[in-house]
Amino acid sequence: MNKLFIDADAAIADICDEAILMVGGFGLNGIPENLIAALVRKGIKGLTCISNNAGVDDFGLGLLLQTRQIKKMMSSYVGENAEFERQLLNGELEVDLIPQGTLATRIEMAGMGIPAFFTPTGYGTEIAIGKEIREFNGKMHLMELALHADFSLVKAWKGDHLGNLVFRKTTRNFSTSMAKAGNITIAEVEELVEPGAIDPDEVDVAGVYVHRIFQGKNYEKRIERKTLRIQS
Amino acid sequence: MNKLFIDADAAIADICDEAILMVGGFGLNGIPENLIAALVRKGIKGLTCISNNAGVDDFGLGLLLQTRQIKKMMSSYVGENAEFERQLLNGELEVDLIPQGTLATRIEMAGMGIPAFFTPTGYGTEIAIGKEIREFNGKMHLMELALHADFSLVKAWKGDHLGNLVFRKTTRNFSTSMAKAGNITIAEVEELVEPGAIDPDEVDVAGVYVHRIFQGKNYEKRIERKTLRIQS
Amino acid sequence: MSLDKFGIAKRIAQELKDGMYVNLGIGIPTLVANFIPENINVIFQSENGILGMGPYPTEAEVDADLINAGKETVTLIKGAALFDSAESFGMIRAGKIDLTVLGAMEVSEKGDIANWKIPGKMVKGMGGAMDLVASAKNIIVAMMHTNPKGESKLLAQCSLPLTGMACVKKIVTEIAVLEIGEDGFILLERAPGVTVEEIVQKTAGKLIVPDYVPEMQL
Amino acid sequence: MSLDKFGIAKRIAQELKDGMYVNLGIGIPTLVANFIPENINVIFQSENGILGMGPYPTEAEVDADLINAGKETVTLIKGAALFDSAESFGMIRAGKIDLTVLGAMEVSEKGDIANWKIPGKMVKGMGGAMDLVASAKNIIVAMMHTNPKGESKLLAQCSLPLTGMACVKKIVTEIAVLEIGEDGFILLERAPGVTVEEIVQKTAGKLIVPDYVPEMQL
Repeated sequence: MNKLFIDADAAIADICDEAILMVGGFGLNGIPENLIAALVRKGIKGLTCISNNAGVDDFGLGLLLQTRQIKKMMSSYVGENAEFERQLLNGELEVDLIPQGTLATRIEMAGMGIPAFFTPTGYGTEIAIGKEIREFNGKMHLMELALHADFSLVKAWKGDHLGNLVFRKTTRNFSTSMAKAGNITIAEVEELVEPGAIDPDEVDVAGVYVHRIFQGKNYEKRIERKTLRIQS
Repeated sequence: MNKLFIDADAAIADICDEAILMVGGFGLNGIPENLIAALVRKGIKGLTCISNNAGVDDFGLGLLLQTRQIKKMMSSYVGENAEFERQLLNGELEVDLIPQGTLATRIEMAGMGIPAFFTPTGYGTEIAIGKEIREFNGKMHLMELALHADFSLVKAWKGDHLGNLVFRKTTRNFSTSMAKAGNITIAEVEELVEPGAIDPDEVDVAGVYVHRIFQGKNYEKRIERKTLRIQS
Repeated sequence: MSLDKFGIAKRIAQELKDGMYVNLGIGIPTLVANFIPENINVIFQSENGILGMGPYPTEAEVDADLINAGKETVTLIKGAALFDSAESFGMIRAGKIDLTVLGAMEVSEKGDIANWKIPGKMVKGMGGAMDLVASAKNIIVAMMHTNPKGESKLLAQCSLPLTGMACVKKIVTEIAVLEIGEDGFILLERAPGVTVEEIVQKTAGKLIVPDYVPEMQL
Repeated sequence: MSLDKFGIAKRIAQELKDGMYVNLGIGIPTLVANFIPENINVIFQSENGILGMGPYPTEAEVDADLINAGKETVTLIKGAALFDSAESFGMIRAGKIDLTVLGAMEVSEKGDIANWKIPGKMVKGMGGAMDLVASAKNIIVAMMHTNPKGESKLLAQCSLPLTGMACVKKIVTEIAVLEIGEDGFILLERAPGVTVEEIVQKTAGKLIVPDYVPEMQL
């Protein structure tokens, strides 16, 4: 069982044009910086990216938008990105907007082996168009389907050789669910440790879900909106 | 916001006859010993207990069976209990047997606000009788419903005044999901701490799900099958 | 005199009760946290995975791994809990969040809300708003009574694509507090110095005006 | 000579491959862990919430908070992970467990399995078996070829209530290794010294016997 890869380029070597990718993170928080950079270097095109946001112009998935490698985004919110807007208005980019909770849960359900579920979100809105609607407990619900990906790309704080991952603060966001939903899951970590270095009680994503892991480098961890308390 | 109770008796004071309870634990592992003892003392009858197992004759839910306080069990496996068998064969006890994964997931879904979902478990068996069957991705699935309770009774390792819970080893089992599925969730803990004493990254059940909490005492933590390695 | 955004936030803060779990949207709703009454404790949820969100950090406290749903740096209170988005929206869908405060472009007299899409304009997405309005026990909208063109945002029916149906409970604007009743908007309070006539004139949907409409106490 | 339970476990252990995630049921399947080939690593899952289950503890290692699905005290290997039952069965349903080994009362030539209920007898429950057989990628049954009355447990159709339909891939008994083919049981190997005739005689379902049936190499 060898899940260790030397770097991001090695870990994504078999990702091809037209692949469906899940990319972890919320805004620029907890994004797989090394993997995104490697995708830019590899230059593959026609990607479908499932990610809550689309990065900013010069960071995160914005980098893959600059190079026109993304064909379609599946996200809940895609502001903060002028290039995105340009491509969308020009019809160069397809966008599937999904309510954030439905997006997170569709991904989570894929990792739980549940192909479909009911949620009240979006009933009475255009999101419900074409979906099966059913009443439970006096409330209307939509049937939503699990969302899978060819590859899930996530970034964790720590990880071990068996693929166990630990996250810090709000970097769990979509990444823990995506790690479970990928046919192949690739994790980059700030700190790669030996099995045994992570307390089994503190594992956020068990190794069984993670197929490839490597130690990332040069993390920038850019902050989108640094907001400070006014000190009296 | 005061969630603190002095003991188990105070915490269950408003549980009445015919209540539907979820009781955490797997076998005798991680069971709410203080709460079960308090239910015995209170003597309320006609309880429906949702719990993976039914304890042993003289411990766990077996204590409530001895006193005939349980009307119905919803479980995946009810061996290890002679009194249970006697009551069942005499028609004194109702039993709803549910596959373990379906049971765990029905409880989890209640805590996620998802009223129904599809699972392949039980297709082609008597479990499927009367259930909606549907094909997804070429595989047949049953529709199962979320499972709620009036009260969820769980035991955690540590807990704070805001209701945040941390579990140790395999004691998570059904307890973390049940804590999220109760209309009122009551948690007993081995160690009650001040807010701030638990690392936010290590919380297993966030306080929002927990309505009452108290420090348990005299934990016996009985082992059902102590099995040792033969040392050479 | 109509309220400024701080006044709206201050009035909404009066709706908070001890022990509530609250989700605040971006914009005016975020300001509500600055006006929590002294004697109560409320816990703020941020849908990207925080229960127990604290104030913005000092320079020394800034942590790139800790942001809120508005992508701003934040801190945690003692007793906070962190989790992933699936769990966070599970919490929201299961009705564990007592109160959601969010902005809106339009609200109808039935409690429908529109706040995510203007046909013909670039659509950025609904984020978590559709999930929040579909499931929170209590939803308060914080918004201006009229749009920049002076048109009422309280309508018989929303003209914009909906975010949620029949979900808003209360609306606080710069001139009034209203609730959604069986038969339309019910005027509960007016801003200090604002007349009932002004509110009537600026409300396009059906407005029920009780005999006595008190001024807000701020 | 027919195998004992250790022999069956040893033969099943030959099916393990490096890197596999494996769930072992109680009884004979549990013994498989004792016979893992030296040169490979497999990781054992226990459905009550362990990935990376280790051997039974020494007296000093016993921890009441750490048991396996058979309610036995266990240990953890380095690199183990712990989680709750919902997550554990999510993992199982999502097909992340490569191999499940479990016992059975009956197996049909279509791969149906019955192992939880005998009409007229006290039913203890299916535990996690129905979930495991519905979703594991590969399912091997470890059982005796015949029941205590000498009747075959490999049938054209199960007579007992099913645990799962068309899910078993392979069966290892005290006399044979068989796989489920399109048209029935295919005899792959026989226990050392056991004749094909004995296996034919003890198999009630349709049995396909190739020209050459090798002895198991144990």
